Amino acid sequence: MSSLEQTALFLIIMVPLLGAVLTMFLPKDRPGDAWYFAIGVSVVCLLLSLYIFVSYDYGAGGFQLARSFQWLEAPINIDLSLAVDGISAPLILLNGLVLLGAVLISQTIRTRTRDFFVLLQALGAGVFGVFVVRDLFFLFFFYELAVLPMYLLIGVWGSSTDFGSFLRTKEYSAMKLFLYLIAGSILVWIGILALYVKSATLGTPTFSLEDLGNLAASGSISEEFQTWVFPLFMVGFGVLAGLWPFHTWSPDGHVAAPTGVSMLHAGVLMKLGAYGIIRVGMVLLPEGAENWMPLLITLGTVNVLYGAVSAMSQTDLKYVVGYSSVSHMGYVLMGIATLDPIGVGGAVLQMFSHGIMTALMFLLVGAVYDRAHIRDIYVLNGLFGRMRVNSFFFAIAGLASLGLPGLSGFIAEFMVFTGAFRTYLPLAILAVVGAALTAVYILRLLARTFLGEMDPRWEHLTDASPVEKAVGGVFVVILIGVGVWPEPMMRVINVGVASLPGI
Amino acid sequence: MEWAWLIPVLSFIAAPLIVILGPKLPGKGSFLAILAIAAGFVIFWAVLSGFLGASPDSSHCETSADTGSLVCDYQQEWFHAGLASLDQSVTLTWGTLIDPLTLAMLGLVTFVALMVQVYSLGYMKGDPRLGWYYAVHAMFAGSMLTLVLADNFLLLYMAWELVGICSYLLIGFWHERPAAKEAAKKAFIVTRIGDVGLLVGILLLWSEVGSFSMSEAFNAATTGAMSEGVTTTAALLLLLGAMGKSAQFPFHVWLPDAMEGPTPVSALIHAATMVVAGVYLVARAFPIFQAYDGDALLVVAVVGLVTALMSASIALVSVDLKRILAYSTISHLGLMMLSLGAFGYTAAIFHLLAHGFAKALLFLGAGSVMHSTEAQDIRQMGGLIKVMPITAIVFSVGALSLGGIPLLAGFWSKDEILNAVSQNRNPVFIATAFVVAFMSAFYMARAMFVVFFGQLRQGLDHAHESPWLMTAPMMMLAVLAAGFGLINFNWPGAFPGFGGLIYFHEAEDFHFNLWIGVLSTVLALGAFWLASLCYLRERISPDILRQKAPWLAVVVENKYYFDEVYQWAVDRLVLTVSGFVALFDRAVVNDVGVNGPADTVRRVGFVLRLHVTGHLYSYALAMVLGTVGLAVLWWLRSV
Amino acid sequence: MVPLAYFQLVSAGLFAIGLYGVLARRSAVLIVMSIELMLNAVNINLIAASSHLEGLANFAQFDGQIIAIFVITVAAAEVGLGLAIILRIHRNRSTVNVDEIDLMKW
Amino acid sequence: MPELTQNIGLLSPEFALAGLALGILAIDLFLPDGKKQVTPWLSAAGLAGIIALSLYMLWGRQETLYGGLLAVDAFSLFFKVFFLGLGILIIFTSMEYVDRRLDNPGEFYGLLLLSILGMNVMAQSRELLTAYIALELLSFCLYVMAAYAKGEPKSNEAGLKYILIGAFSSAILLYGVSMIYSSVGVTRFADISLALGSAGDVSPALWAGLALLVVGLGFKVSAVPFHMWAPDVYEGAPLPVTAYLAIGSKAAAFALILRLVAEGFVPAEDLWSQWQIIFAVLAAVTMLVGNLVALAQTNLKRLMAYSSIGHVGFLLAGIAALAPSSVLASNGVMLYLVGYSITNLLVFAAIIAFFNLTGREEIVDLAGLADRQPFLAACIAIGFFSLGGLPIFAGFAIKFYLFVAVATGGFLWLAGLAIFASLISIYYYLKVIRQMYIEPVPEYVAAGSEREDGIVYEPEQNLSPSFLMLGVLAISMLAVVLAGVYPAPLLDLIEAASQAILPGA
Repeated sequence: MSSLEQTALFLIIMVPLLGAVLTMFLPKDRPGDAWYFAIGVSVVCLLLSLYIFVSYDYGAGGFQLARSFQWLEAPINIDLSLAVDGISAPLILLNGLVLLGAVLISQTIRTRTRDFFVLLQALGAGVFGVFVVRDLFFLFFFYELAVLPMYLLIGVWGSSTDFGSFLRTKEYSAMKLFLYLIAGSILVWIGILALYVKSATLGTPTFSLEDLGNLAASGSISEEFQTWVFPLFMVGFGVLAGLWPFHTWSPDGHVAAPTGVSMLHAGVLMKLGAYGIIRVGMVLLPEGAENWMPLLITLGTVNVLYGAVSAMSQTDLKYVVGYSSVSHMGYVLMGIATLDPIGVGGAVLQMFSHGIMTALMFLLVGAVYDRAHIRDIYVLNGLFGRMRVNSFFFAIAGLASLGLPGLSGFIAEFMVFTGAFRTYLPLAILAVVGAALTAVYILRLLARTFLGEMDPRWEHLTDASPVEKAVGGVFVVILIGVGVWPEPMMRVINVGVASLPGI
Repeated sequence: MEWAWLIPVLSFIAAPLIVILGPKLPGKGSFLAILAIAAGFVIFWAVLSGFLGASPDSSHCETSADTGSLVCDYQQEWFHAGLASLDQSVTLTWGTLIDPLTLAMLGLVTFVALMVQVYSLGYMKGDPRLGWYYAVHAMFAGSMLTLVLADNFLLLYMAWELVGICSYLLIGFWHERPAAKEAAKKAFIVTRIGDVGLLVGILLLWSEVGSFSMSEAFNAATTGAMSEGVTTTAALLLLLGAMGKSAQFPFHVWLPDAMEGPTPVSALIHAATMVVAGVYLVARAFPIFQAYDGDALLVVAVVGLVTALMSASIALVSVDLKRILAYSTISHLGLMMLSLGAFGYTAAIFHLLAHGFAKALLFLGAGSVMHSTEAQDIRQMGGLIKVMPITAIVFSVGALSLGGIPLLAGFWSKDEILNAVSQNRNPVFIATAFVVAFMSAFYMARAMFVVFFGQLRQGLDHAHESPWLMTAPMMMLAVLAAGFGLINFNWPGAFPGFGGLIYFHEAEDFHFNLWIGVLSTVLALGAFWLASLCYLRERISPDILRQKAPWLAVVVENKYYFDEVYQWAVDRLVLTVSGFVALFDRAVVNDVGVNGPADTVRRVGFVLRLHVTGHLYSYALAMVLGTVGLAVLWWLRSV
Repeated sequence: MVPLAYFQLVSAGLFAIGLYGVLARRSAVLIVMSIELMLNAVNINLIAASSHLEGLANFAQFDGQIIAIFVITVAAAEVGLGLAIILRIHRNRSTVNVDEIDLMKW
Repeated sequence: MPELTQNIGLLSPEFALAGLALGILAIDLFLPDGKKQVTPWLSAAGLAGIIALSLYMLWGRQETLYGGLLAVDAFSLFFKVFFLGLGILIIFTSMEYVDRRLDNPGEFYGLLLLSILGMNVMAQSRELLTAYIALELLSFCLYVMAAYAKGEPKSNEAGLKYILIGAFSSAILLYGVSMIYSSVGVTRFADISLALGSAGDVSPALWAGLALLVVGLGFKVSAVPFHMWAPDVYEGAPLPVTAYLAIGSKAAAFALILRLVAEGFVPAEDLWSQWQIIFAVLAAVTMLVGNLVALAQTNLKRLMAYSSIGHVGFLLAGIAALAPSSVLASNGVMLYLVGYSITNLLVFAAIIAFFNLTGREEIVDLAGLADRQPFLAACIAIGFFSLGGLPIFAGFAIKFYLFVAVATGGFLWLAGLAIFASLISIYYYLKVIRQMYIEPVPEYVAAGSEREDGIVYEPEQNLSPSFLMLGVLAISMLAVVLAGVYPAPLLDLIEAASQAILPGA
């Protein structure tokens, strides 16, 4: 077991990465093989992520399972340092879960199957990488690696949406998403360079999060510097987290993407942004963070309300879910911006919970689209009549998203409110209003699409397939489990959040 | 007593079991829900006897400084938000709080839920989604019981939301009907608006007190640790939640529509239990409301009064049997609020119970009628006593009780309320309350007479008495609806009376104010007499009002146009705003903000490429110019 | 001795004339010739400098003259190569006017 | 002063290379027409031998030849081996193309070898005249190679433009040299730095001379505004020559610039700190113009030309950040050169393979390539992702390293601009990737019919690229990935090379 302890974090990056490489060599004419292989890889990843989560000793706290490999020595000093703490452990687990779900659900990918799974596994590796590394270079490396496959995943296997008055093509959406995320990452990159240069002027140039964190903690990084660098990270990572007004890539991208990719993207990838703000922005630039948090929490609140209000008038099932992601990521941003242990803890839990919830929603919407080939909520109706399990799961996901107690979303949102209430009262109240607005669009969606009299043309629809049922079922159980008994999650998150500076 | 948590948990366990195992079980697993609630009812008695035997010295029990009554509190850690060692963190708990108020609610909920679930066996027989129905019922029972047992606001809020969603699911049970679907949505969203207030209130208390515990919040309010402004604000925010749930003006619009759900659901959720949660909340948080001379209570009183009057008037003209009952419910909830607003704590709870039994009974009776006649409009009914005597009798008992006919439970409880109002509030309040009492008696009488008495309507010959599964619960409820008033009396040495059990700080004796009693009796009897003239003997045309004051009739018959106004607000404001934001997102944020820079860059590229003209000499010229530029730059940096 | 600056002026003038030729002429052959002028300007400069700069630190007197010899050689090769390519163009397109040689642009 | 010829043995690789080149030209004369395919193999084998010879003879040496005209050090060895290796791969990628489309293959390879000789000498020259001669040797070969497709008007035009502008620029460069000489009297880099360091103020002749020198070198690397020949020549020249231009000549010019700046300017710290901004401005303009204009291109070769101009901007930024006390920037430039060259090799090899199969070179002709030639599509996509600076490919690591160096050198704004410019570049790379992966195979390609604009498409044979091509592609793809994930061994060599030109660090 001790060897696993040594290598678990390394393995969790390498397994999907090698999986991606090996997938390329699978026979081209048997697409099923790629699927089975990807399942195998993601099962291993899930087991590893479970191991990492479970073996995290929340009593001891701090960074664990640490391992470091030298990559480039002086003068640049880059190490592949790996470690997990209470913030990353749940997110690693999240990625393990959603990755397996996404792979399973991608059984329906029929064209260029092999390429699809290569890219999907690369995406998974990138996300794992961001969560486990302790070095800015590699954080950025994996961050970009996670973005890299998106263009092709959406462009090749995605779908376009016809709005009547105009067509939102998958090519457009893919290009926008990709350029947007890269645009965000260039700000991050500049920020990283600034930090590196700063550390060089202070003696040892380093990318190590730990060393930089120590520098920040020792107060040798001036407040002025922090204040101009922090917005780079806030906006740069914020783009990926769907920060208003840099969010438009997200609904379009999620809608255009194939189901498995939407799941991973909305479920996990968006969390990278929020994670980056915490891990890089807050830890390395605590004073800068403090100065900018009023803006971040304001934008977060705008996210919540704006996303919810936009979602209300969407006619495309997937767009509703897409805008709901924008809205829900607002809670994450708000929670982070509170700089309050409860608020930030809530944000981290919300990342986990929203990851599962939104992945579930995209899964179910994808299932509907696969069968009905349409996503217009004015055309779809009464699907409950034919797709019972599907509708039931969707209802649970929807209820989780509107913050129903007993489901994980409630705990997270509630903690965010609590944290915000103590720090930014008016915005907290607006956020509570936003939660009420969520009910409006979720119920509207449920009522229009799943409930009511069924149009005879949906007679032929079939209920969720066994794979969809299994994945959805697991997600539902997690949503309920975390909602009813959040302590296993919270005790890990609490430790992680408590060690952040400024809290 | 420490096992009280089992009461809701049993139902919570039953719910998923029914969903998962139901299809393979006889009766789709409905018996699981009934077993769970029956067990809950049994445990309730055990808890009750335990509580009666407890004293402030028992473990976990004390005499609360905030309410003056014995309170037993059992806590269980749930989760930590923030690392426990941090100051700012908070530990959240599951906790059951047992005090007389909780016990009263427990008794009401377990009993009515049991009755309604048994009744549903008959009523819902053969429904393809019976399992789902019972699962949600069990879910609801668990949540409602949690709500009344909660010892902290967070748990209460959770249960509060859960009952809301169960209500949503049950109203929309027949979601194939557009009306049911819409009603369910409306119910959830309208109450959710109130819930925003509740949540904000809870958070406000938390930020003041640092804990979600009710007793700590009460303490802070009563000892003055919390300023007057905060206390009153918190109270009003809580009231907002209560108004949503208890369908108080102006949030009352959802309750009549909620009648689209199956009738037993209306009986349980929209008459006896969930809708009184608001009243319960105000009663539970009474220390907060009452602190600083109870400024907040005046608002409670006004809200209650307006609600009671307005909805009673609508009930007078409604022609849908269930809606009459629904408006009656709203009206009586208003009365309870009024009572609380007039410091009539005991009276409000007493009426809550009495009304709960009676109204559940009435709904079940109405369900029985509809079950056999398949009609809902009272104008299509009449003389049903001839074909369904049991239903008719029990319904009449409920109607008379609620109408305030002396000696029945409703009479006593309403009397207590009038008493409290007359003592503590402006005469306008008591005067209006009497009007409401009169109306209340009148519309009950109207419903009773039109539906059950007089000539048997044509086409109703096929109507028949309901099966015993339905009549038996009704009869049991009828007993309570009639005789529940008895516990109001104190029999020295044996029983302290209701006021001796449930009180705020001071135990209350049974009081009977002669003029109020006489006046209300006269009003009730008068109303029944008048109604009989109108609807039974048809001496007076019910249309007389319509002829004398047509505008009033129109306004009332249109329910004061609340639905229309709200609909307008939703269509014109919310949807317009939403449409605008969506358009803004596309046209401004996306097309201008995102595509704009992208297109600009691309266009710059297209224009810029023209500089490579293809002609050699222009390349050379560029080089020369570049050389000059570079030389100038070099010169600038060198001197 | 004629001051260095005079040589430099002549050289600069020659260079400028060559430059003008490159920019103003449309015949590829004339452009080649103009470039030759520029290279000769370089030679004048180099040789003049090598005979004037005695006394400078590290001065390498012969460098200038050697460079000039190399430049002459390279220039000759350049002309040869350039004319060969111009011939090729003339054969294919019957023109050596650089205005017309713009198949590729933008 | 030691005998000029004392350690002339250290030049054996150069002599061998010259001999090889002349030998190939000579053999070519005597080979019958059908047997000319042997020349590339001979060339490649010869190059491999010379690599071995260089490594054997020069490893760890740190000496100068001819009184400081040529250096034999880790820097020159590094580039020598790099150029020779690239030469082998270029020969392999060219073979099929030359065989089918060009006359006189023997001369082609002979010229190629001579140009490699020029590149090698450029990397080791420490004196202006030596550098100039080496540069001209390289350039002359390239002029001829650009015009090698004798019958193609475009190729002729490319050759003409290249040689005229090239000669023009070398006149400017030489004029600069002459002015430098006439103001400080020296031409060795080290002496220039000494003169600069001791000069109280800089005479107009000196700064003008330096400016003209930089113009000449700027032309070679196609820095804006001396870049306009590049798109035309890239487009007109035969594909392998374009590849060679993009990969080899650029790297050699940068090797020269690197040594010139590191040995000639940087030691004069005060002046250099004033002049850095000049290179920075040049870099900024170059990266912006290159990447912006690339957005508007439709021809693959032309696109690559503008893309390479953009990359030159990044490299110049690295030059601007050179500092006496740190090898970071010089490491960055060299790493970038290597990474960029192998990535470009990958892309060009794939494009050449595509051209060999179809004879097309417009971007739209790539439509549906992922279905027609998945491996080629993957190679181009990987190459473009790498050029765009995305991990796990070389492009990410090298850009990161270079921009770190630029930022550390005090040019955070320039690094920021460079990062922004690479964002722009991603757009046009993606446009190509979109054609390959998202667009379907066009009807007229599948059926071999006429396109709307009248261009007739032959029915496509379902051929696969030659075995040799696949080999080159596989090797360069591996190299691209390896440099992206584990550049440490490469950096060790680069570090040694940097130490050689920046002894103060």
